[in-house]
Amino acid sequence: MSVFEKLQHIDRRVTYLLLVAVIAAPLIWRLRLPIVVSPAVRGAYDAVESIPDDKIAVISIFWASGTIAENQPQTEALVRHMFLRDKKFAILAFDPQGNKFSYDSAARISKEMGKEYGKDWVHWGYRPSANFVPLLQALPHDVQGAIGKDYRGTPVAEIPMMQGIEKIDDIGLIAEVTPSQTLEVWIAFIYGPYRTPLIYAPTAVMAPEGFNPLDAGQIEGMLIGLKGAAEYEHLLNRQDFATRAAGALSTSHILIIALIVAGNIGYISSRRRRLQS
Amino acid sequence: MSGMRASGRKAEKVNPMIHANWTVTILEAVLVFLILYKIFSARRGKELYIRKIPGLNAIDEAVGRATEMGRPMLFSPGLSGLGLPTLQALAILKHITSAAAKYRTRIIVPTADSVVYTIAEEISKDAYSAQGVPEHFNPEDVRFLSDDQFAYASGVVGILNRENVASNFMFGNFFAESLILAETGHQVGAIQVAGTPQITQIPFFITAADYTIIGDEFYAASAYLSREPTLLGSLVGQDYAKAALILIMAAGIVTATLLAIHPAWAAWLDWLKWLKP
Amino acid sequence: MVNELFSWLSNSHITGTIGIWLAAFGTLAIYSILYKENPVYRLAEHIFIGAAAGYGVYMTWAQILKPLWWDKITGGQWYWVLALVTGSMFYFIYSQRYMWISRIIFGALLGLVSGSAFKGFAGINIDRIYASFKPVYGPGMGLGDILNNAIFIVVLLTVMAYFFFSFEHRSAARRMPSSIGRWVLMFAFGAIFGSTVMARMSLLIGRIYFLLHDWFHIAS
Amino acid sequence: MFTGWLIKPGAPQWLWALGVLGDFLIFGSALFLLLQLVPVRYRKALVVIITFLAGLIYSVEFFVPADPKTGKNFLTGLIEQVADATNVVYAFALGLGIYSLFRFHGRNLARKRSGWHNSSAFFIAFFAMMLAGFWHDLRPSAMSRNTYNMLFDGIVAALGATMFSIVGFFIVSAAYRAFRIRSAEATLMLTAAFIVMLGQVPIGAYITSSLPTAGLGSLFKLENVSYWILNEPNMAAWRAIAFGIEVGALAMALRTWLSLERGSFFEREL
Repeated sequence: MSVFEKLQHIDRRVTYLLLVAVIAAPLIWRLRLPIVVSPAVRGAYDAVESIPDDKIAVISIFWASGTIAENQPQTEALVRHMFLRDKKFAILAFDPQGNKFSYDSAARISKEMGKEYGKDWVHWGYRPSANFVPLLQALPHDVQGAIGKDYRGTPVAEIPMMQGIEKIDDIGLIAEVTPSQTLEVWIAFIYGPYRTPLIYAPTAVMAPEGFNPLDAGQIEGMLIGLKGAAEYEHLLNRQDFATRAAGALSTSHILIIALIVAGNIGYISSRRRRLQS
Repeated sequence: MSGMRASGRKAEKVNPMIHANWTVTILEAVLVFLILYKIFSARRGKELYIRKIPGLNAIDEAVGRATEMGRPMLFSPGLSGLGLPTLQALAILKHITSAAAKYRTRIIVPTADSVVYTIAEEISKDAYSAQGVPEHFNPEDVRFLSDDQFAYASGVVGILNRENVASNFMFGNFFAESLILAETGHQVGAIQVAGTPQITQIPFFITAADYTIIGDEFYAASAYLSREPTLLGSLVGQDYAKAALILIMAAGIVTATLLAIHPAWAAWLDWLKWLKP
Repeated sequence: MVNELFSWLSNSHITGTIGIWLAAFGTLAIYSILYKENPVYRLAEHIFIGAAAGYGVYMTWAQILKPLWWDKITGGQWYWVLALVTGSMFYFIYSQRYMWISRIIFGALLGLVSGSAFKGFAGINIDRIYASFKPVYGPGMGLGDILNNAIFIVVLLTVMAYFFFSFEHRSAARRMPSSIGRWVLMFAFGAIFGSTVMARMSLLIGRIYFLLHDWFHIAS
Repeated sequence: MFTGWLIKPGAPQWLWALGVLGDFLIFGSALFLLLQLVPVRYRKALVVIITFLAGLIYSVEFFVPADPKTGKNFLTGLIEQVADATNVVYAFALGLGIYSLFRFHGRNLARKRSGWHNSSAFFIAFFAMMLAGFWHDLRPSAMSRNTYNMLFDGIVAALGATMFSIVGFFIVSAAYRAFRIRSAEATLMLTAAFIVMLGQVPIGAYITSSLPTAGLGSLFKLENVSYWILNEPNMAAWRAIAFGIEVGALAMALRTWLSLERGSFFEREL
């Protein structure tokens, strides 16, 4: 078999091994691949920076274990940024798994950065997604009444950082981290009537949902999947999971492209040879 | 019914229309009329022309190959519960099981929904009785595997490998597991015919299956295979319905263009707003 | 012995570690299919199907039957017992003689599915029809918009032309729109393929990270 | 009967269970006997009528104009109940699926067919997961919650995520095999996939990062080209395919509703 024929028939097991190798390498060793921060991510970053001091941010969690690889790094990058700039925030989950994951993430980062639950951040717990719209309708008028108790079962009215947080005007930013079509609901019920700034952190496949609102100014910024999280980490000067994973994303895509090119080189050359002979 | 499936990207946005307005009522009445009119004229014996659909011709070829090789076939009716795509899949299943019963070729039908499983079992029993060989029907070949998306996929992968399947049919609603099934089918050397109304999954079937039925060829399948006058008439009626949609859109494009050039004509050309949701 | 087991189960650190080891072995067992079918994969497959079915039974009770059925009956709405009677009709498929009773419930379900299609059709398509009314030219439009709209219209019409089944495309000129349609389709499918790769790779990266980080404790 | 009159809200759960069972037997036998009265030649007609009536509920509710004040018409209340009832009835069918699994794996065990130990693993996993679910739900404690989390995270979630991630491997082998420039169609598919793939990852943005961020040049940045492909030609093609599929589904619904789909599912006489 000639080289060109071999290029056409690489055993699939070899390609799988190569794939594992190119993914594992950037995860184990630091591989500094260039990261270009897109304007959408920059917009999200600036929106967090400009939350007024007397207002809190809300991070809405819609994701579960299925999209943890994309949505958890986004959530963690946002949480880290808010802790870094002393912005107070509340997490609100609409998925039972996301509820637990987001609490664990925030609690870990809080401990790492020396922050205190109830003073610097709060977790509002889980609401079934069926209550999504009713909650969004109630929230603007009476935040504490709509939320009731937090993740740990404490009434939010008794939580120090929730003092004075009563109406939608006391919320300075909403970040939606999601794998589903939920952005429209936030736009319809919150951004539309009250103009509360929104940022959107969807999975990569859901990103097309966000371009129109971004263009129309309905959202301040957007973190597209793992890549968006990596760009955000870049802005925070950190190299957490997303940065390494973004390296792995690049290397795995390069592998696919290289394999396609190799297959085609083999195909063209062997065809040419067949024509000559 | 069955829960959300991980599918990757969602289609364009869906606006849940609560009740029909007059435009919708008239539009749907026109479409329904066109389809029913063609069905009844076909039933009266009008000859109808249908173009060739190569993927569907391949079904008989695949059945023939499995029969020659004396190896079983596999039919997967997709992941969804009882809905229109699944009904169409079951209609195709009926055609294939009838052929299987005729040639005494074994066909395995793993399902992902209890109700679909029930109907599939009924269809298979029926097909074997109709061919006069009810004793050849093996109830263990129509199986409920799992209503978990990826548990189902793991089970089908196992069956494809262990049973040495010669022909693999995938018709119905498939999501992210489409490529798992089709690529495994390819690896075990089965001849594969696939069709799905899930647009995101069509590219994966095209790359991994031998024949892919694209778009609404899926809904044309039962007419094409059975040559039942009712179904053929319906297929022609669908063409007329699509032509009606094209006419409406062409008129809309012309009107929108005229309005863009002469905004003053709005008073005469405001029919567009009837369709505004 | 039993007490020891209970004290282990009460310790979330121990159960968490066991969970990680279970997950790690399961992950490797499933990946072993990539080499070839083998007994380890087969075992993982059966455990997975079993656990998923058990989980399904529990979830069906917790998310559907309890809130929508049991709680209603015990709340005084006795007529929900009839749902059980109706549901039992499925089970007649196993009887030759009374099999026809199951057809009644199939018929009812098919009717419900088809009756809701009108609503589904309108919800999905009306917006899209309206959004397709794009002007091809206007004084206020930039070159980009004009080109984009023209491309939109050509693509829409040629692809729809490809899906006509009953018109004969005898002459080459008549065939042209539908063959352009087919090319456009292939281009679009390529784009869908390409746009899915990143999401799928993210999942795989997540899985490999789990093995390296959570289980093997490298790559921290 | 029992649940309506004899057992009142507040009664213990086991009493309710008995009552439901009793009522089920009474109503079930009544319906069964009633159905025996239907003459054989009318059975098919009965099924056709029930299909049609069931279809009427949703379609009439959709087409009858709603009261502008409440947004509801005379059927809206009913369809909410029907939706719940459909879910409940559908849920009862799960037993058939479980029966199918038990029959298959039970026979494997009983006949000691090859792979019978896998079937026993199936049963163990089934009962362990199901019981852990009910245990943590009905008797919440640290122990039950830990056990449930351990089994759910360690088996159901982990194996699901792993099976899902296998798509990542298969995308590589499928792309390598299929994306050859054999024909115009294959080449078009390859080109689009190539551009979009590059446009989505950081490395793609880097390749064309020297192009200006505004003006004509910015149009050729890979991420912008990829975005344009997805949002212009791809969206139009998607919409066109979807129109066809939706019309096909509508026709299918129509035929099913009116029972015109003769011979598509069943042939045997009732």
